[in-house]
Amino acid sequence: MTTTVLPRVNYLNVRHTLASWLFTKDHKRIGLMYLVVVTAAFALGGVFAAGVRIELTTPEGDFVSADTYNRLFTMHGVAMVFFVLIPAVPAILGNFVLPLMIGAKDVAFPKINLLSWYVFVIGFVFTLAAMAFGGVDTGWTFYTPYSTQFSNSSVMLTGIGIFITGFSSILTGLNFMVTIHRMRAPGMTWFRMPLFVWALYATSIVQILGTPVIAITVGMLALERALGFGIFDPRLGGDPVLFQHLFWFYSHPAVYIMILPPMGVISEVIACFSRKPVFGYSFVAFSSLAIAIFGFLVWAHHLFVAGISPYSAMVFSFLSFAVAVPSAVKTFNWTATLYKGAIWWQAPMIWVFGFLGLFLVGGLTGLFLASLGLDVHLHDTYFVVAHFHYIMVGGAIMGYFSGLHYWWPKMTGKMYSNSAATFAAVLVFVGFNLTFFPQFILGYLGMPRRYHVYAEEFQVLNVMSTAGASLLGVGYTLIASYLIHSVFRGRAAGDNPWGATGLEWETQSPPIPENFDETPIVTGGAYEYTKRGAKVA
Amino acid sequence: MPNGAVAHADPHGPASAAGFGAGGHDHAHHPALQHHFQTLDQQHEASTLGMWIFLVTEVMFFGGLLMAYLLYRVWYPEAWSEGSEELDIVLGGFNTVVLIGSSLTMAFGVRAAQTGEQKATVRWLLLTIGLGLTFLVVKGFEYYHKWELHHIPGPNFSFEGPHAAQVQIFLSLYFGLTGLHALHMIIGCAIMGVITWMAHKKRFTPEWYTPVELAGLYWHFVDIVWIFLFPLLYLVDRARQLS
Amino acid sequence: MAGHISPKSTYYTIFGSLMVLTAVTVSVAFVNLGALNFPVALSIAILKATLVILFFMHVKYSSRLTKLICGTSFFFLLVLFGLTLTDYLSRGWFAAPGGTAGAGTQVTIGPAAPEPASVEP
Amino acid sequence: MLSGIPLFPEQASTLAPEVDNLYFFITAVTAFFALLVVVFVTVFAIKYRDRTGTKVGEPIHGSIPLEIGWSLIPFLITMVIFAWATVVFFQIVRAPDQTLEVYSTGKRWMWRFQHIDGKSEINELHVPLGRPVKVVFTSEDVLHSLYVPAFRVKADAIPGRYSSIWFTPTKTGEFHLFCAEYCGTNHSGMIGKVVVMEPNEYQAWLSGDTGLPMAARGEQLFQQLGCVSCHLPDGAGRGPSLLGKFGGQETLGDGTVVAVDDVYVRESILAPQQKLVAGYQPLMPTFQGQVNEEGVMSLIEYIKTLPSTGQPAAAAQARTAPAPAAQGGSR
Repeated sequence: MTTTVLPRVNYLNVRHTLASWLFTKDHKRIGLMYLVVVTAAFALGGVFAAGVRIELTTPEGDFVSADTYNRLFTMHGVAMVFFVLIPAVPAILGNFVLPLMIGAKDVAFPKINLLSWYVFVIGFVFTLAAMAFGGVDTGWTFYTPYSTQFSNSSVMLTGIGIFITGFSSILTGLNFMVTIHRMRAPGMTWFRMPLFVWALYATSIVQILGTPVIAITVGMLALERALGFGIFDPRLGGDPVLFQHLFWFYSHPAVYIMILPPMGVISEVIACFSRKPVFGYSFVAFSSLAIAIFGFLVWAHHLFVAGISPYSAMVFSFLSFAVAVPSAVKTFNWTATLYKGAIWWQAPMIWVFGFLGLFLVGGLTGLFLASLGLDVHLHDTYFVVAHFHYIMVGGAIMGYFSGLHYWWPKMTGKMYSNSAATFAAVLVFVGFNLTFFPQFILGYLGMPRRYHVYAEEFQVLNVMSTAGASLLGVGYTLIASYLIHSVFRGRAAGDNPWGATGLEWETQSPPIPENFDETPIVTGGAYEYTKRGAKVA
Repeated sequence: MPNGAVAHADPHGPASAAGFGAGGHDHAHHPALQHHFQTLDQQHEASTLGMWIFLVTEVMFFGGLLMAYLLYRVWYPEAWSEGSEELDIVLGGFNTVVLIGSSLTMAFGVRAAQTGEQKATVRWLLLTIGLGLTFLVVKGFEYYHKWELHHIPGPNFSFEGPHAAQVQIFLSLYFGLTGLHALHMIIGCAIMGVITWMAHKKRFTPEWYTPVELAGLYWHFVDIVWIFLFPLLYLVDRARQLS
Repeated sequence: MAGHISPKSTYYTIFGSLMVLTAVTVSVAFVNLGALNFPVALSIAILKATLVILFFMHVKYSSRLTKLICGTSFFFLLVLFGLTLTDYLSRGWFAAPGGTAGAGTQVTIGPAAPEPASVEP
Repeated sequence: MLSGIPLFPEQASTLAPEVDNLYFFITAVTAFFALLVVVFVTVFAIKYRDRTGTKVGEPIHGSIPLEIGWSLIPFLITMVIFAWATVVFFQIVRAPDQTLEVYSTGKRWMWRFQHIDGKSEINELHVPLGRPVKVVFTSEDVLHSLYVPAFRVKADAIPGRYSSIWFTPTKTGEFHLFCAEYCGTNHSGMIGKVVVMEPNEYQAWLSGDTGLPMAARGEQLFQQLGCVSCHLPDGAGRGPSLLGKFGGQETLGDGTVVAVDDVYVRESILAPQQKLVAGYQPLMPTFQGQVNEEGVMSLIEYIKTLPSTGQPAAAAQARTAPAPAAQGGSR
């Protein structure tokens, strides 16, 4: 093993000027630049969430006005979905480790990679401008005709922001897909690739095929709102439900953009901290592809009570159940990976345990919503809110933090406090359950979502939810503080603090600008823990 | 080393998984070879693959509008018929010929680049741009005519006919689809301008002409879009009016 | 670089075929084939697009991966159209008894009308 | 602390137990699998814990039988859920034959209910116990959704379309009625209550201060808008006779056959050129802007009452046509 002092030149200290960051083509630096913007968006979205939760502590609607409340939950959704969940794992972690994992010097198109970041930032600026001009109140789903004819908030600016950001996502997906096809090191065959790479590949498929459709749908919405074109306008004979079809054609698969990469992270971390190969490697790999492709066939389960044909609802319900199977396969394989492992309870693994528990609940409650007869009652209630937060926060964000903790020593060369990280993981897990589990009950009791004022009998559960949310807030702040602390005061991590396999651990921490001294040649599978693991650095 | 799966070796080694041809560094670096690629072939394959994937996104991009077109055509065939009667089949047909012609000149442009005929490359590319601009000018006349007739959807829209409301949907989709297509043409012409300039500066050789090839793929794609738009918008429901 | 170089004659042949097909599609548009007009026009367009893709875009001489990507885009376009149409085409099938349409059938309305005073009792 | 919190809402319709049984079944199945995984993860995590981080796990790569098993078994279980849930769904969407119909329109931010007998109410819906009720509704502006949790029914109100929910109340009392589809500022204020009454009390309530029955209002409109001048009962007018048309079928000019239901009638009033009956000229003007959603519903209700032969039951129907000018000025 190499030394523990920060070694010679690395991608961080090779140049120090601001311009060297703003014009960098280094995928590692771009990953960190995404980290900064996404963290800002996460904080912003968190503030909006706090506003929502404070309002809902009492049933009366006495903290903010109805209009403000509507803007708060809309902007929470917009910030979190488009500027946190979708870019978090692919654009931050994927950018940083993908070329390292496959032994490449960079992604296939470094300039386009930088362009994606700028496009992302420009989209974010537009969205921020929309927020500054009073925000938007349509819900993140922008359903017509409210968004086209009735809302008097900044729909256009937000729409432009989302339209632009979509291209960042497309370009990232394109870049990753070409990188995986064309940039693998000698010997890195498809079935030697780490499962995170498979997950990113599957994600790229969704980004490439789905994102253009939301872009054009938002475009049509803009034409209708700004110029008076009639495409979804019921006054002309247009169908508002068509907007929902087109919107969810992207936005349901988008859920897989959010969850597939964290699933890949989980495979990496679970293999590393169990010291054994992932159980059923090819099944886990192919289930990622299956989820990506079948994910395109299920969108109308968001429309079961929206006025679609009951027969069509039947088809979509069936397909939705079918897509549950590959997710179940993944979960069973992860569980089986633990069997006869040598399980090392380090912080990233604690996050994985949290992920497994929360994703399980999120995935299984999906079955309730895929069930036609039950969805009629549950649709647009807090049950849905709880379900997707279990997937997106319990799944995607927990997976993201697991990956961030796992690769943090590689990204910064520094190690954070393991006990603080473990404590934060437990805190977030508890806080999360306290926030969102009561919402399942609220939903079945019939509390509709997006309600500013609600019936009094729902108050106790809402107070529990708000209490949990404050724990979550403390947890996330704690993570930010010890991670930032580690950058300045943390001890050097060493090249491979976890004793992990994988090419990214073969190079120094932080890596040199061109990743490897010489192109590695791969001779074996991704998780061959045949020797004793490395000592803790 | 925690495991034995990875061995460092000379990059000129025999194993090759993804286009790392043996001896990639044997000759001097081609000026167009970027540092993170091993060989020009690898770089070329990456670029064309990237272009094809980009075209997939383009297909889906038009797909959303075409879905709206399809639904409302099924619902309102009479309005579609009335709407397509409003479009000028002569200008549309002329533009179709122009655009397919530009695809031909583009194909010759790529071919000239492949065979290293620098002058011919420039000539064919200029011709392609010329045809593209012709298309845009004709399109502009069509739009202007619609504007005069108040056939642009929106507050000033006016249309005489039993299905005026649905005709407005048709014309909305007409402007959406052809407008998006025209935007692609404008971007295409700009890209072609740059490529032509590069060709003029003798940047391309039979070993490396990737930008010409990529521009060609894009240009042909835009042509294909029009191949669908022309019958869908101008032709498809005309016959209904004849009966 | 191992790009395929087609003879010029191929390009002229393809261009000629495209022109002929354009002429055919325009003339067919003036013949009333009833329900067949749309499928015929679409088939000719697909044929033309296929020629462009195979020869002008060299897909005929390209790798399996390129062919796969090309096919994928049209497959997912069909998914978008096909699954959306499962809704729209089956909406009319479901009519609850008593003459009330179930969820589904489209009707047309105008702007929200002012309450006609005369209707009030 | 939790003792005061109910876990599921009251069951107040015949559908509610059906939905709840499904809910309990899925809860049981998913809880079983959740526990299974949690127990395995916990046991493995503790049993195979290695505090040193230096050991290596057993290199197990997988097992095909296990993979097939845990793909197939969940799939079969989800198919059971799918089948059951679909059966329940069709119960929810398919109303029985004989229902008490109530018309409703949603607009920002209130629900207006119109009973056939003429009574109308806002944000309150009175219905009798034990009788299937169908609410047919639409929206005048944006999307809304009519949701009664105690009945486990919900459907979106879409401008330009009719939706319906149906239920048979099994309990008297007051139940929440929500708008479940986000509709703007006062979305959470677009709420009300469903009041389920004993049938005799309901009758008493109905006969209290009441307006004109819907069919009679429809008849009034039929006169006022001049419909009657063309749609002569004997079919000799410029438009087809409407006697006995409702619930039947009509052949259109292009040969297609349509069912004469509320949607068709509504479309014929607002966009008459869309589906012309065979043999008639496209003379009828649109009544868009002259009659609101409730007026259309009243007209439909009136047309429903027209018997198939002879004179209409509604006493004052067989009047002579009023001045044709009434119809001419309607564009």
